[in-house]
Amino acid sequence: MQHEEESTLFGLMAEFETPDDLLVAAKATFAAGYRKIDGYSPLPVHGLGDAIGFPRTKLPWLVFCFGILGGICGYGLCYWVSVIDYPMNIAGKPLHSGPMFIPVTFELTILFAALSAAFGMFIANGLPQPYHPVFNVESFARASQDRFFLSIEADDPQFDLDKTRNFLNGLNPHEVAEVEN
Amino acid sequence: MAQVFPRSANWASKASILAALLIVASILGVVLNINRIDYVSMVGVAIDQPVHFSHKHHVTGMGIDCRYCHTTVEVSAFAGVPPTETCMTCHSQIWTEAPILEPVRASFRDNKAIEWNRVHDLPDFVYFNHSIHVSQGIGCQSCHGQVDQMPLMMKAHTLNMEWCLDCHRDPAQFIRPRDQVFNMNYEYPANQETLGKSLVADYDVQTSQLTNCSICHR
Amino acid sequence: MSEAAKTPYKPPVPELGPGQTSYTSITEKISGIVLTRNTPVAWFIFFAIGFLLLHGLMVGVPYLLFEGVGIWGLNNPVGWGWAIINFVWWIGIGHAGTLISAVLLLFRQKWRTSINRAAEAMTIFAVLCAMQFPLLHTGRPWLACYWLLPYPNSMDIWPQFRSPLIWDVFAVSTYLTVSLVFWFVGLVPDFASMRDRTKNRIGQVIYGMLSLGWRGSAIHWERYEMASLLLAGLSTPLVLSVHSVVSFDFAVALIPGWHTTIFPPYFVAGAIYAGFAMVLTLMIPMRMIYGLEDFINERHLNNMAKVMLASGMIVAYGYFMEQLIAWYSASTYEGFMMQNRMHGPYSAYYFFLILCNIVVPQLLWIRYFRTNMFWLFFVCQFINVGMWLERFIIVVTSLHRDFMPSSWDMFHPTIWDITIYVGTIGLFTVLFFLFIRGVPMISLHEIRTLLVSKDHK
Amino acid sequence: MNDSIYEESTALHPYLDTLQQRALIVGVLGIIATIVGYFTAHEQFFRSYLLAFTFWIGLPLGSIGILMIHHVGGGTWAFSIRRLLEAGSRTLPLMFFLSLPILFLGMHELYEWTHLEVVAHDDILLHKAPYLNESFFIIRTFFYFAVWGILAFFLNRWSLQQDKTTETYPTHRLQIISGPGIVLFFLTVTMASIDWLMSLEPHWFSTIFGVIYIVGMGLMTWGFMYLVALPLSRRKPLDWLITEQRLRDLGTFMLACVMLWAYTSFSQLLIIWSANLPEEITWFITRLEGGWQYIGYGMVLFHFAVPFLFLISSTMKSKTKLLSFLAIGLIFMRLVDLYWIIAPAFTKVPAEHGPSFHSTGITLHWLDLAIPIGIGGILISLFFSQLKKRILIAQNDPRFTDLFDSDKNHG
Amino acid sequence: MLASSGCELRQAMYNQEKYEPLEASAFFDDGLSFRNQVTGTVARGQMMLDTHYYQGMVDGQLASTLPVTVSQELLERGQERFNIFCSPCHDQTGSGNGMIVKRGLKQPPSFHQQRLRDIPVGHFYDVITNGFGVMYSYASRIPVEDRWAIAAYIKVLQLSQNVEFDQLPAEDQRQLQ
Amino acid sequence: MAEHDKSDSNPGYETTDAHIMPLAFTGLSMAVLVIVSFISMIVLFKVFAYYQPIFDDPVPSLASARITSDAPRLQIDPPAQKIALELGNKDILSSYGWVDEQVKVARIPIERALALTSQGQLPLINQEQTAQ
Repeated sequence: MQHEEESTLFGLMAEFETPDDLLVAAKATFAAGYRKIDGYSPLPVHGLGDAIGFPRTKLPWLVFCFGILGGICGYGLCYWVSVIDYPMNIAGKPLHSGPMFIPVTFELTILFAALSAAFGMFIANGLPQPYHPVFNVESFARASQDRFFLSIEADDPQFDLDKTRNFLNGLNPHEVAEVEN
Repeated sequence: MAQVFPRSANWASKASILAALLIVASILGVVLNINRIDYVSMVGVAIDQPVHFSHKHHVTGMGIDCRYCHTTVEVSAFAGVPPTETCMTCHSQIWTEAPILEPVRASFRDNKAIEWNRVHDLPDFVYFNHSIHVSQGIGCQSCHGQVDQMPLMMKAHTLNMEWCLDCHRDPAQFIRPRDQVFNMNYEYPANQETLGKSLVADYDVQTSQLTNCSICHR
Repeated sequence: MSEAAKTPYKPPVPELGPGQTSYTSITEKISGIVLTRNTPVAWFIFFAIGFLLLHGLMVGVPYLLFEGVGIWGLNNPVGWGWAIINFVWWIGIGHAGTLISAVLLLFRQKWRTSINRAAEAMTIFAVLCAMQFPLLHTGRPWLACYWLLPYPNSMDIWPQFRSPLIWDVFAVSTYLTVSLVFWFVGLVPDFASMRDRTKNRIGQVIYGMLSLGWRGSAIHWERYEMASLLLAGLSTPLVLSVHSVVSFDFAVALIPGWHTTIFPPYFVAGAIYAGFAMVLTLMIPMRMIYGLEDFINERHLNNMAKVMLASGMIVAYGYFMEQLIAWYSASTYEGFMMQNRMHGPYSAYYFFLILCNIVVPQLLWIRYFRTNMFWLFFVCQFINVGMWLERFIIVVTSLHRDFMPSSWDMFHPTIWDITIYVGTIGLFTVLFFLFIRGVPMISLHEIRTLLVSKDHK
Repeated sequence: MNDSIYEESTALHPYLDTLQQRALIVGVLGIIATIVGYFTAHEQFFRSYLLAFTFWIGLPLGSIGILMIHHVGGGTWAFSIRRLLEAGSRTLPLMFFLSLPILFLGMHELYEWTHLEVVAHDDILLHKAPYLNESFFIIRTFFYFAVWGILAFFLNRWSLQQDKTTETYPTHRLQIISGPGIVLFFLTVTMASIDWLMSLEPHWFSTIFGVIYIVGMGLMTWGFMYLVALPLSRRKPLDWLITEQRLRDLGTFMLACVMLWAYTSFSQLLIIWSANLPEEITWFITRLEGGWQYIGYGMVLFHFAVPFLFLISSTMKSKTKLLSFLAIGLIFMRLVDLYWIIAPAFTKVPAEHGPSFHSTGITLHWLDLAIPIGIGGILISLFFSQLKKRILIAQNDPRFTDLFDSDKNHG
Repeated sequence: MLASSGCELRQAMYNQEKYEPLEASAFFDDGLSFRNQVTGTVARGQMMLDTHYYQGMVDGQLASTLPVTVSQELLERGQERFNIFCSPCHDQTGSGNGMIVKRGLKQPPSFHQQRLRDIPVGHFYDVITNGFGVMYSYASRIPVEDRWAIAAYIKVLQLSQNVEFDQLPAEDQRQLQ
Repeated sequence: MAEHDKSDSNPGYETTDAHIMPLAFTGLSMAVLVIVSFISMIVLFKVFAYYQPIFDDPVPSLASARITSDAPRLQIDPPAQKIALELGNKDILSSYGWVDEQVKVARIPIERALALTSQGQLPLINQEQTAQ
């Protein structure tokens, strides 16, 4: 069953030449009630996320939490090692020598936060995903070079092959292509 | 543009990342524990010896005290491996024909020491003193295990530094009355926690110094 | 002032040269360096030189491991010789990359886009070179992991968290990790471009794997930009901390000449100083070899020279404060150290250092020297040497005359000091040229954004 | 455009007058209290006065420094508050007059090294005597003010010149003077911080001290500029220039200063604390006992942690009310910071022989608040009166035109 | 970095170029790192001129007195050492039925025979020092002080198994009745 | 190979399949066989055991005489022997008793003897002559 469905159509894809065209088209598409849409561009297009109705990413919160976690781990590590597990009098410093634990705490805060930023982004984006239906479109190779694409996916409730194609053609694209699944 | 990758690449890529993580984790696990496994630490492994001397037979069977052979254990750093003469004290009379004892007799005849292989071989940068442990109430058994039950000698503990420190940080866990040091069947009382503390105080064990580097590394 | 009155105001040159007008041309130009254009002869020459120098490391390191650190010129008062000098030098060089990619991103300086990829690569390679020295200095690096890393080892001992050397381990390894991650994150969309441009099946697979299946989705870009911004925000304090921690290696000790509170900011400034000099040392030839005049133009040179000038003045401020407080403190030891530094056996080095780091770079006040490639390159070489000398002066002059005159000694580097140092230069060169050969050396997707703002103009 | 901005600037005068008058009233009240304090608590007076002086000089000096950085580095943020900064820099003469009481009345009360009988028995002070003596101190202070005055004079003069001509040479001159000017500025402010603050405890020294002082001044100036820029952003002619983004930028600069302050202060603490040398650590011992440590902890919390957490979030940074509270808090914490540097120097346990470093305990005198309020009121009043003297947007700066274009696009 | 894994594995410092007690030596012909004293040398503390103490002899006769002061500690020490070194053959009562004897060693005489009760205490010292019959010398295993302690203890052991009722204090007499 | 070629529609794998019923029948019959042989072996052994004495030679008289003691000659449990010895000794060493009540010679616990002799209440040897 599912196999059958997948093999038919992923959606329709319109090709544009400039980011502004894409932005305008995306806004129009969203306004027309389509929700399962996505834009593809070789560079980040400001406002495109808003235009296709993507809410603000929660990534900063993740990073903040991981940063705090890293800080706790860093200070906790220093404290546990130096005070609890391996207490040793070094240069007459108190076992709990706060200022000297700060550098490691700081570095681990950064490390945790930075790793969570990068990997959080990849995971949230579902990468790695080497295979994706959009790659089936012949001209899509230029999505990473100099062209801008807008796709409306077939499982959008409003999707209707002919109507949607007409709609996309109305947005003055360079080309509209069917995306095989 | 054609697809570069087949559809299966999607799960394969994720699975391979996961697998790589797992492999790294397991390698780390091995590295962390390599010194703790018996293969490396030789715990429970009987090293081949020129004579298959049985502590079990001599101690449990014959009732010979540790100090009968390891005569210097109470007074020096080194417990002492008995000279052939000690063996021959009895074995000049009994089991005189036993082939298993031929190396002993040969050693006695030729005045050549038997070359025992060390079982408890600490690194050379570790200074271990038997006498202080014995006189402060650390039983033989605490480090060497149930030697009286060992037909062939083997390590009972890793002798890794973490094992040493386990006691040095809190000797009250293992300390026993002095007259029980050579008792191979000593059982720690239920109130070892309190008893240990009082013994540590009685024997004037300076716990604060026991983890100084120079206590063992001199 | 009269000259100023005559000089008319010159508006800044745009970040992107006139030759680049479309996304297509940018993509072609930059990816072509890797994919289509013939590898220039200069590449082979530089690579060969680097590969030759790399043998210094190939020979030096095994011999060092076999014989021990005694083959170096270390002696009793000077227990830290070239190893720490080279370490600090390399780490310092690394700092420019992060500064360009992170700090300038936060300050929305668009000129950074054409140099940040190469500068970050330089950071990573420099940190790799740097890391070798403390590791090799342990004599037995294979043992070093339990001295350096806190893991539950069978000795039940832990690194000493009150030691700045452990802070160094954390700082440098965090720095390397975060730099690598940041670099890779920046590369992912470009790998996608490469995947889509290459005709070679193997290239498609390799770039395809590296690009993680990037398809430039708008949602992805949203998260991607946020992640880049966050990484930049995190890298900025990180880069400050790394050289500060390196400076703590010295400052936390009680040696006169090391123990001074200005060290952290002064080291950071020195690192940026040296790093920009190295970036320019690399980018000026790159620009010529690959014809990148559109991407690296007068504006970039000018701005980088300005950054160098600013950081150089902070370094000079550090020197000045050291001198001033050495006198002001009325400490005999500080005073002697300064006297010895200036008038002792190493005074020639000291004054050459002043020449390299302070006197010559004063040329950069003049716009001509900031934008003339030859002179800029010339000044950069002085700074590269001068920053190495600075670490030499800090390490050697502070140590070689100990508190006890009976333990005074001079430091003489051996052939192995030189071999291994030169070897790391070789390693750096080889890695850098491999990078140029296999990876787009200018960030494609970020350069494209320049075109957007240009369109709007 | 020039004309309309002139009109709009003039139209703003009544508003600025109100602010100026209010500040003046507060200032006069504070000055009266100050004069009362001079006669009732003579010894304490100069301590509090030094606190107020070193605190408020941050405004003109910070303005000069930021102006020069702007001229060297450019940046869109700077044009929006350039006239504010220039007005700030023109308050410098007042601070010069306010420095005279320290030089000619209070030096002996404040600085141990002016006591010749102490110096004669102290090898370290004898060593420093060529530098730390009364006449050289006075000469140096005059010199600093001369340098700052010259910088401020030309920064203002050429900026005004640029208003009147479309040729670009005044801007170019500003750029030319600013580079060396920053160098001179850093050196003189560093020396001034050594003179005014570090030599309160003449045995102590720290090479980073000047940097900490400069960063603190920057923080205070950014905070002050935010507070002034915020109401102006709702009024013509600056309403379109001081956008939300610009205000956020000011927040970012506050964040940068907060972080730099934490970084430099922590570096100083860590290096001195870990080395534990008797000639250095004593300064911290005085300040980390007898109740002073709580001020120290408070600064970790309110001079760094809390503002840091608020400022890293761009959402929080957009909340102007929150940020203006934060700016007030940070300016206050700057005062506390200086208080923590100055006041403990006078609370040492008297010792028979040799220097002592233990603190007798925390003290707070009403003058410690009254004098800063008095001086601050006068200074702010002067600031507004200076602000009125020029139109509020600098004209004809060629860089401004470039950025203004891009600004329209982003806006 | 790879090389650093397993970094705690044995290294050169574990076996340094120094001798531990009883370690074999490749340097000396006899293969011992332990050096025997050169014949004829007398080290400090080896000037054993006190024949009573060191040889158990007084005027060429076995000493009938102890060269050490009898005390509770000495006797307890003697008891402990006796149980360690002597009891395997002599058993703890001194009857000569120790475990080793049960395994085939020639039975030593019981201490509780009149001949040995009457023998001077120096005899026991002498036997421990020099051996007797099939008994080996224990001189290398038992220090002089301990030998006297054992000798004294044997005397007490003999006495405890053969004491005249009249000599006992009243308390013990009560116990017997 | 030849067989493969014969089939025109070669699916690439073996098409024939095993028959279940004969296999099951074989298994079942083997199981029955095993059970039957076990049972018959039990019976057989019982029979042998019953008749064996009849075929054996008569037992020599020494054979029964040789088993004189329950204690094995090999030391099966040396520790027990050791403990027994120790306990016996301890008993002797810690109790009062008469060696010969007639001549009033007794034994006393060793601890007591140690105490008495060290306190001089029992004459050990002539201590006045002790040297040192």
